[in-house]
Amino acid sequence: MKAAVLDFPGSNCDFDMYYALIDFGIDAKIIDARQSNLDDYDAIFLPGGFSYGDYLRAGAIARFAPAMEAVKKAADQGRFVVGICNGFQILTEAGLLPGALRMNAKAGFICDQVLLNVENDNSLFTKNLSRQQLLLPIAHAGGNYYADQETLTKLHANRQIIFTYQDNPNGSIDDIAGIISEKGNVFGMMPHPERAVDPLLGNIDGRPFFESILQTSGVLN
Amino acid sequence: MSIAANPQLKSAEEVKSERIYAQWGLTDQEFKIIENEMGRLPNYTETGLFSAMWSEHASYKKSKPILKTFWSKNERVLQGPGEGAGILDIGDGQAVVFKAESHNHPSQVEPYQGAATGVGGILRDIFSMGAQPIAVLDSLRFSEIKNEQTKSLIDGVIDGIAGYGNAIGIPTVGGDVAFDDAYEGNLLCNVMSIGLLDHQDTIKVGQAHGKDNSVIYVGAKTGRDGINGATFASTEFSSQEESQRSAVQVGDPFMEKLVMDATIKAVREMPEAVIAIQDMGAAGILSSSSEMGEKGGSGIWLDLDKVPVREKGMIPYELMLSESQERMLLVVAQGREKGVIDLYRDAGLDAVVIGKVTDDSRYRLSFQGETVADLDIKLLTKAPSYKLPSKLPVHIKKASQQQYQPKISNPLQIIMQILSQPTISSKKFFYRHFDSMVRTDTVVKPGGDAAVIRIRGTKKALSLTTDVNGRYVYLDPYRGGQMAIAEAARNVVSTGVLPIGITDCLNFGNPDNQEVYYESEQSVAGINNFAKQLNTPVVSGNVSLYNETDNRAIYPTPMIGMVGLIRDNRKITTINFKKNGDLIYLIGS
Amino acid sequence: MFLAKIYVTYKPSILDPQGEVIKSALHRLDYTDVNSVMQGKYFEIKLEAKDQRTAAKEIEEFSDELLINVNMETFTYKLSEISSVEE
Amino acid sequence: MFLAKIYVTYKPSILDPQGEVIKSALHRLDYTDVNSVMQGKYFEIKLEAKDQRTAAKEIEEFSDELLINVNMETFTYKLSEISSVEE
Ligand SMILES: Nc1ncnc2c1ncn2[C@@H]1O[C@H](COP(=O)(O)OP(=O)(O)O)[C@@H](O)[C@H]1O
Repeated sequence: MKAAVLDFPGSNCDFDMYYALIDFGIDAKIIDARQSNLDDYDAIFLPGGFSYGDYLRAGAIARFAPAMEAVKKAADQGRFVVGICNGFQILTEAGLLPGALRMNAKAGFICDQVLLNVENDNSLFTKNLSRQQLLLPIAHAGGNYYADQETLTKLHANRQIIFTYQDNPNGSIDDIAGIISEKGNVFGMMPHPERAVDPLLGNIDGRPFFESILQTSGVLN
Repeated sequence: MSIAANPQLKSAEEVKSERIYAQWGLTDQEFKIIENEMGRLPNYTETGLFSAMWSEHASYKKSKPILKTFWSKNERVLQGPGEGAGILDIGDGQAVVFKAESHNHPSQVEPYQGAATGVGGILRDIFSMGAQPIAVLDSLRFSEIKNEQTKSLIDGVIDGIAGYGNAIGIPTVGGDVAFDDAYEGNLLCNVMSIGLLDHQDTIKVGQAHGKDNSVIYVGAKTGRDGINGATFASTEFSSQEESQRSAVQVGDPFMEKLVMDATIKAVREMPEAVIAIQDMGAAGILSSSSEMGEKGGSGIWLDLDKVPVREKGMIPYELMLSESQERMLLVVAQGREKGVIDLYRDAGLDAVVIGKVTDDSRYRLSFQGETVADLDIKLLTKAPSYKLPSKLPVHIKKASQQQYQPKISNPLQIIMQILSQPTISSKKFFYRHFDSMVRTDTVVKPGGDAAVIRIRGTKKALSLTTDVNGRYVYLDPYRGGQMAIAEAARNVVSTGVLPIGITDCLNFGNPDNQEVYYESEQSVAGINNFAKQLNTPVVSGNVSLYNETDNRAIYPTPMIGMVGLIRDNRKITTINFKKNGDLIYLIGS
Repeated sequence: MFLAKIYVTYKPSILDPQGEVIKSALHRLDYTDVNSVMQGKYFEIKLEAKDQRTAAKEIEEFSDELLINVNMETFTYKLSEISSVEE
Repeated sequence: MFLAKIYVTYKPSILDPQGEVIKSALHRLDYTDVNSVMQGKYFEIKLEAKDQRTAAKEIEEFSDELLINVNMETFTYKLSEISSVEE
């Protein structure tokens, strides 16, 4: 599997994601988001950070970066598109995922580890999870997910909600922590699985997430 | 020589007769030295340059005699005090770079931006040596939490550190915080940063060499922010004076991330082209350029018309002293400018040649086609230093004659009271706002005794902590200094790691007060004594004097930042009890 | 030269968490008369355009495209001609 | 009931990093006519007060105290009486 990790000006989890992917034997490259061709990649990762300083709104400016056209193309073609934290914010701003992310209900940046429920264990990203809950790091100031009632009804009906918080840290509507697109190949979440893959750092709950992606992409089987 | 006469500015004669220099912090005697050494009167701009460079903040004129006593050499030391940051050898061609900075007064006046720009400044100190910053720690002191005002100061400082560090993507992994009314009206905000150099041969120091090499300005544009910041940091506070607010600077972590990544890339890709780098901190272009010139034994010529500006009509005095953030000064080999400039431009940054290195030991500025300053660079950068008188504080004399026996009637109640003290209780409320995990190298996160950061690709890890107890130092400066080191070392050792070096931030009151000077002298002597015994040289640091409000000094607070090294990261230990039935030992006396 | 003052607010149906936080802070400071607080964004943008209509069109376009998130925000604006010297 | 519309902006000499980044983004989107962008805050606050003067006084007070950072920002406001039903 060939994966691109996009580097927007201000991204700061690009290397973390890159190292995590490498760790799973994925052929990953960090790609400058000013580049506009991503045809070579089976999966595209939008990492965490503060693209363009998160000025205006998180993800608002990044969605116009040249690479985003290529990301749309990849999404249309059914390739994997994964946005973590700031990457999730960019995907919603770009309209590749429904809804929007507001500032946390209790103001301020939170860095912690939180328990997530796996709401749908049959998505491309969770098919092989074999776990009902995960403990994953969060680190964000704007993770308060919002969608209007109509969108929410659809999200529930299509089983697009993948992860919810057990103890909602940011005010997200319906405790939503991660969702997929209608077609199921675009995924976004606020928590950071790439920060939880190395036993030395004390948490490996992110591993099943990457393993699941690898398996559904046919590499492990 | 023609020194341009700007009709709006005071003439050299007026600067002298109206004692303009005194408003800027120079004493009559210092002005006389300048006049004598120069053989003429300094003009308005030149006087401004001296006032900034001879301020305590830039020159350490009052603390130098004390700083000189620091023990800072052993087999690991690659760079001791005097540069942007200190450097220690950690084997395999790698080195660790670290330093601490205070941003006390700016944070008292404008907590968010003061703390944020403190983080920005210390990070620039690290990456200007060519190193990749890998962690930040913060050491904070506030008054007891009594009212909304203290709370909003605390919130502001915490949010400022978080706002900058989180955005730039360097984890804030530890620090310490305590509350005591001694810091009422004069909080302490010290930040420490640690960087990694993968190849010792790419170490960059701020020394301008080579006639006709170019001086290149990179980063944000210059505005009128923080003019007089250096002199501001060197005077006491009065709770009355609102005018001090002109020193507020706004940080832009997004811009700094671009500057940081581009600078590290320039050093790695063009090590021979980039001869020297220095960040523009207090007294901006002035101190960075003159210090680089002086340390390299060179002169500097700058063309101020080339400086990228944000505001119109800035005069040389303002251009030179502005403390606009996120700016760096590079010396680049003649003929190699384009490669370096292109690299920064590609990152979307300003990079402009603004001057040259000369071989005549002069510091010359040109503005609108005229020479506006022409000074001996050594005179400018070497303020006279003062050995001040000291005397045993009265409170110590008194205390030594008293006996105090705590009366304990209800131990349980007392334990509960102690645990509920903000200084003692968990600091999670603060550090949960900091991204302590970004870069995915944090092995031991905040909440333990010290933080531990692994060095990716090796089995090595670094342990980091900041400590000092101002009350101990107040009661016994010498032993208090020793105890600061001992506490830091205990914290590092608790993670299973061997301490290897120290940085410091010496926060004291007004040094002209003999008791305060005694505290500084004695506590540093104590630090020194213990640093030697532990073989942990003091390789960098920072001095913050005049920490007083309405003539009341803070507790003497020499903050110690300590770094430890472990070769096998499997041997790192953590604070929590591991399992039922394990034995508990008490070690020590 | 034109000056646009653009006001961005959440759509009425959307809870504004920052507004709520500020309201409670005002209450704690004893401004208990305060009934509701809504926090939005305010932009002052100067732009060249051949006439007011063109300027208005441009502003509406880029506000929708960049300045607001149409899922949750709306905007209003005021436009006036200014002399270039004011710049 | 009164409605106050409060506009908070940076003082002129203070760096506005957001404004600069938004301006470049607009330029990249081909709105090259845009000359300058300043981002500030906008509040709509409803409050009870016995008369307009009292309301004005209160608004000025709490704006200085809480809404703005007096070191870097200034504010202007508009005040109007509204019927409580509009609430
Ligand atoms: N200002 C701070 N920033 C980051 N972490 C902090 C801060 N203050 C405390 N901590 C974390 O909490 C731990 C315990 O804090 P404290 O009780 O002050 O330390 P100590 O046990 O050294 O007295 C520290 O080692 C650090 O990990």
